[in-house]
Amino acid sequence: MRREVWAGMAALRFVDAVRQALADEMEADESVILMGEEVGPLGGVFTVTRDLIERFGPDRVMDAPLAEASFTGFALGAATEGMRPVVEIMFSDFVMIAMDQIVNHAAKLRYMTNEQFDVPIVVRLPGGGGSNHGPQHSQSFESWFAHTPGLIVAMPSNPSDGYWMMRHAIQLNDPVIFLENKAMYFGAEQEVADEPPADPWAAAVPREGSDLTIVSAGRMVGRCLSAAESISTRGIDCEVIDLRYLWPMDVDTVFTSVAKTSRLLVVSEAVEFCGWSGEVASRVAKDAFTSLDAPIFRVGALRCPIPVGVALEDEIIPTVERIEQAVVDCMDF
Amino acid sequence: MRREVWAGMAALRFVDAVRQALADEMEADESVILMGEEVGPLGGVFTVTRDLIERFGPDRVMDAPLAEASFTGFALGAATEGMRPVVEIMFSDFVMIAMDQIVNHAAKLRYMTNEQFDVPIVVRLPGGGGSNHGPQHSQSFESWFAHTPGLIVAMPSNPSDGYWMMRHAIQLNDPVIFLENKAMYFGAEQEVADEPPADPWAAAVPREGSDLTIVSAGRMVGRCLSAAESISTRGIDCEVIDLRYLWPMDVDTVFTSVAKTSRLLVVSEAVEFCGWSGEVASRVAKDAFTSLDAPIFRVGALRCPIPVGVALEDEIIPTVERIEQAVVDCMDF
Amino acid sequence: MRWAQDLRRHSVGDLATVEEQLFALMLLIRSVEAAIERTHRAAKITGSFHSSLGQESCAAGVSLALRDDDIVTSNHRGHGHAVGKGVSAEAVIAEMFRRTNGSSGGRGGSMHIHNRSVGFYGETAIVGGGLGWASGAAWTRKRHGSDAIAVAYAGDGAFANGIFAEAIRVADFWEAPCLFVCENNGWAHSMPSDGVFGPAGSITNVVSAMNVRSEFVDGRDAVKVYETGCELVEYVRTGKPAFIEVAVHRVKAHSVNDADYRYRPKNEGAEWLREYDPINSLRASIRVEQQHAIESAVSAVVDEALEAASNGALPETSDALRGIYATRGLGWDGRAEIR
Amino acid sequence: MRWAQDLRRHSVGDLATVEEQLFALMLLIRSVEAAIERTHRAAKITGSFHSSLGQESCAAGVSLALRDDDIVTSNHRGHGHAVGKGVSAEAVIAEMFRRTNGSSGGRGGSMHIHNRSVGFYGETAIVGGGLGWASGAAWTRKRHGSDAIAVAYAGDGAFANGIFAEAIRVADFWEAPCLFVCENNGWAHSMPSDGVFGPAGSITNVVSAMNVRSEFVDGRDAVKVYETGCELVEYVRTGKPAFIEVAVHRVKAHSVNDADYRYRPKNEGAEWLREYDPINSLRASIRVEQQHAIESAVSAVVDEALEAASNGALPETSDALRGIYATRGLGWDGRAEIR
Ligand SMILES: Cc1ncc(C[n+]2csc(CCOP(=O)(O)OP(=O)(O)O)c2C)c(N)n1
Ligand SMILES: Cc1ncc(C[n+]2csc(CCOP(=O)(O)OP(=O)(O)O)c2C)c(N)n1
Ligand SMILES: [Mg+2]
Ligand SMILES: [Mg+2]
Repeated sequence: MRREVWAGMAALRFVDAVRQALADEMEADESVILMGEEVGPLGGVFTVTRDLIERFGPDRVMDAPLAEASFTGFALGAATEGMRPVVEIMFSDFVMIAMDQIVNHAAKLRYMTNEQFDVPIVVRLPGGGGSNHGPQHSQSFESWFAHTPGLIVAMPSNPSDGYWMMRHAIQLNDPVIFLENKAMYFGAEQEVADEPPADPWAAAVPREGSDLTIVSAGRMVGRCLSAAESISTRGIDCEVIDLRYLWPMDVDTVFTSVAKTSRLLVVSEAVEFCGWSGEVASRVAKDAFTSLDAPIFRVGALRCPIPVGVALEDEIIPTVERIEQAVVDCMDF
Repeated sequence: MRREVWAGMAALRFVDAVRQALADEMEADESVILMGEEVGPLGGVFTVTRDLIERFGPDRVMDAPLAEASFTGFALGAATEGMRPVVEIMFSDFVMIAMDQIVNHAAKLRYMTNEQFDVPIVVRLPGGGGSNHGPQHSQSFESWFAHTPGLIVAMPSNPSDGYWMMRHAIQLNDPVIFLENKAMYFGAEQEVADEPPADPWAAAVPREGSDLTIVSAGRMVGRCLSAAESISTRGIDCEVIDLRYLWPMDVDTVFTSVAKTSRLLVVSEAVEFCGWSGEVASRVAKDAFTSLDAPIFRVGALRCPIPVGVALEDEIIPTVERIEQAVVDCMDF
Repeated sequence: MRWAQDLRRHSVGDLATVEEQLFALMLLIRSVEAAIERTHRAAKITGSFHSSLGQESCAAGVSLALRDDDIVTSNHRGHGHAVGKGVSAEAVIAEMFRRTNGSSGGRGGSMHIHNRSVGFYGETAIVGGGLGWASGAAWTRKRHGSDAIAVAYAGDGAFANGIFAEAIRVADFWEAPCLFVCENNGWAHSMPSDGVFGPAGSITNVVSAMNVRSEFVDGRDAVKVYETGCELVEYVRTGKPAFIEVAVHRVKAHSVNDADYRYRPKNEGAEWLREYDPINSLRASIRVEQQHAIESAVSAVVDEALEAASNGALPETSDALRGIYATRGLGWDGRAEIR
Repeated sequence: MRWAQDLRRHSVGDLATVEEQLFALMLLIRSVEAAIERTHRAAKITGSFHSSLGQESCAAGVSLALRDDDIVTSNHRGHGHAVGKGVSAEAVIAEMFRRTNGSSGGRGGSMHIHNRSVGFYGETAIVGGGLGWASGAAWTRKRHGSDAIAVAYAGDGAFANGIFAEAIRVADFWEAPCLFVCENNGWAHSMPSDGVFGPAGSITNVVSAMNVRSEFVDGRDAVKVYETGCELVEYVRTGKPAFIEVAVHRVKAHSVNDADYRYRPKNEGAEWLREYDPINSLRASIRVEQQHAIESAVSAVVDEALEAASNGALPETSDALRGIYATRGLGWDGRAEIR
């Protein structure tokens, strides 16, 4: 990765950090283009691309017709020919319509063609709950993509990662699924690191602790930190790991932590059943088994569609309280 | 489930068992119809629907235009109105094109509409490797569907289950993803049980053993049984569990077994990373933790597209040898 | 129709002419949209919604051509389609308020209005998602001997997605009695329709070329929409699909929070309405007293609905997991509940 | 063109006329298909393949209208498209044999022929899957100042899927210089094309109605395909998409193992060929000695190719996991290889 230094404002909201990363990569590399519905004059329904068309023109900020499969396929074609398209799927739920292009084509093209074609494409998927958009606008599909050979799966949890992981994603020569949590866009401003992390793939440890390891990613990292904070008053000292990427997955950082704490809780916004939290748990149950002093706990969304309304949603998507309860249960073992 | 008794031939191949189930349900219930590409005069590319159009006519065995999204949506519409469509997606890989109708619509319709509509639809997905069809015709997507609220996920491993599970699936009032392994279709004939299992959802235990529990589903069950057989000569006595359904998942049978054996290996044809084997492993690592004497092992497909050619495929999809090795490694712990 | 009964309760006599009926229904739809917008402003609703204000002639003209036993599927901009098909204003507004008296018990919200009992199978929040539903359902009715039909509403944006032409093709192939209504309001959110398809009517040309009976109507003339609707509905009842494109105007922003000034002139919608309001255009053909009677009845109906919607109970949070599966014993965690 | 050079090596002089060129290329394509079928019978190949035998005029006519630097994407029935664009017969056949001298190193097989160096971006095994690829790639070339174009081949079956019209719409919207070639061979596997679309030419009517330049050609006349191809290619070079439907005949079963007698009369293909063989139709315009020279050169080229393909090495199984990612350090298990 080009190791440019970030010289912007000290603190940004998540939405602004992602936008800034797009702008900086577009500035640095002409082949970076944006495509998607409403990314142009409107600037995206979540304002992620706001004002970019004024700056880079409609040839690089390309409003697409309502045709997710085709504009994703078009982007793939452009990518094989040297462009670096960043495709916005307005809500991650709509990616269902572009799955064939992503899974059967973009993810496999390099392998299938015996390395004749690279597909440097970033597919941005604003997803998850918390914004009152209802069952067809609130899903978390990250486990699917992590399961799919050929894809890289980025899932930032904060503005600084939103910035640096997006820059990294755009520079990669492989297809990247970039999960943005809608409910994070307009959260608190946060400082963006001056430089990208030395190891771009490494998990982060936003909170160190000795009693129990909580592994999470995306929006749930914040809830895990809150739960850890609150539970610390009860004398339980949690370490919180932010995976940042679901694939490649930095299980080593998890192992190191569990070696210290002997206890593991994995928290996902995605449905727990057959979700990525099972991968983390299983890896530990295999390769850090002897470190464990307690069963491995998971907290993920219940296997239920997401109704509209945060009150109902809170019954389904992990809350700080449910996370705390799991910590207590695990410690009680 | 109507508990009709099976009065057909004693032994059938998998392909014939599935066909027979379709025919018997069509006979029993006029609302059962088949839809899909080439299901009519050709009788399906794998001959699953062969001769059914002659017997039930083109009004019930409906050749569809090459439009997976639309004919799946059409089937959903028919289902809400009282039909019981069985939709064939010729190769499971093509379901990518129908994902929106399945995941955003069929799976959620009952919940979203506050129980005003049921969607009694069966989506048949011939999938998996072993038939030399290459990267876009060999995938195993079962983990995705198991992860998706609103779906039931059936994955028979043998002709008898192919028969009874299909009959059950058609009778259910919910959307069922029915995974048929292409490489199983023309395998050995096997006796079809006279009656459906007393508990239709229960996992099966095709081999009892005391040393180690192997959990699998679909085509890999056969490989697990072979591995268990072969390893028994080395004095290792494996119990093999066939989950039959990935959702609902009969973890109780797994717990009971692990309580006895203290060791667990989970084998999937699906990619191991973030696949359903992680769910089984995690559930045991949580609720049967104290039973465990060794780390939990998993063997699944490597995270790589499936090349054409069984020789290459064998490097990726679990073989009997890799399963045996995992058993040995787990026992050696 | 449910809505006509509602109005009658407020001393509107029989709506004798088509014009009166259209006027009344359009006014009701507009008043519902206005009420929703008002209450949204007053922060009774969070989340988004898509107003059909100004587009009422399409929902009204088509709805009046339908029978009670016909089926409708709709899209994200479906309040008018719902009301037209007989979903009560209360059920629509209450769903927006996420109350249990909403048409989906308050768990769906603006884009998930469903009311099976009046044939409003409902909205979907996925553009183009409801087209197969309508045709499959209609095809089943026909198979069972009924001459009921389905109407599937979708926008011009939906036609950019291949699913629209594909669904028409499949309906034609299987002879599903489904009328596809393309409500061309000039925009798919910020994407101008003519930039993708050419001038209004271009979509009709494409469907025509598919050998499916197709008509284009200027939605400023509600009576024309109704008449063409009737013709096509009659044709569809013979057991074939048909298509109608209705040119309407999106007066409001795409959704309530949409910064539409970024991609179209400010007040463009309001100005269009001043000049072309299809509701106003109907006034000339309706007696003034009847206009007033309708207006006051509509306003009473909507006031009542707002009141009832506001008083609806919120769903119990314990209810969040109900109804995922029809199969006995299958809840969110399946197995656990089976045993 | 690669294939013309190959023939020249076997003492065919310059192919002076369009007819000679078409004849030679069509014969080469047919001979490759026949060789594949023969070797399949002799069990050198397992798995399926889709023969374009009888349909050669489409691949040949379009290919001759193209330049070396143009791009082609294709579908499952792509051997002819590949050979026409300059993929060697050896690379095509060897891929079928899954040898490392195959165009995808033997890991793809029949439906995964790719050869970037000659602009044959390649096949896809998903119907309709390669249309966006072609247009996105062509659009990029144009953007970079080239007047190279792309051709995207797909069948009539593909047009039943919404993706085809959708991809054309998107290409038109972004002015991608892409020629969409719909090879209407009368069938999508067992589904007769006319039952879905009407008679050949019906698909062209639809695309025409989309205001995209479209032509329909009867593929029995290879020269006509070529001439129309040239016209459209010239037009596309100005920076816009166009469409051509070529009516061809699927002589063989859908795929090698297809029980096509179940849905069409036995020998229907062979009979058509006897009557209409587009290769035979060309003979009249070519000197007999030149016919023979071409025939023997073609047969020599294919024999050589078969030989070379048969002698290719099988991929090492240790190679199975190579090349999933371009990113350094990312193999199938990612992290493990990074460190
Ligand atoms: C598949 C899909 N893509 C995108 C969206 C986001 N979206 C909702 S409405 C809309 C515009 C739809 O335009 P049109 O169909 O013309 O309906 P209108 O809003 O104009 O009534 C878009 C892009 C969606 N809901 N579903
Ligand atoms: C999305 C998808 N659906 C179904 C198939 C299976 N299939 C392969 S070829 C084919 C028929 C295609 O017909 P057409 O496009 O006319 O091409 P042709 O085979 O006639 O050359 C089908 C159904 C597929 N490969 N991809
Ligand atoms: Mg619109
Ligand atoms: Mg065809």
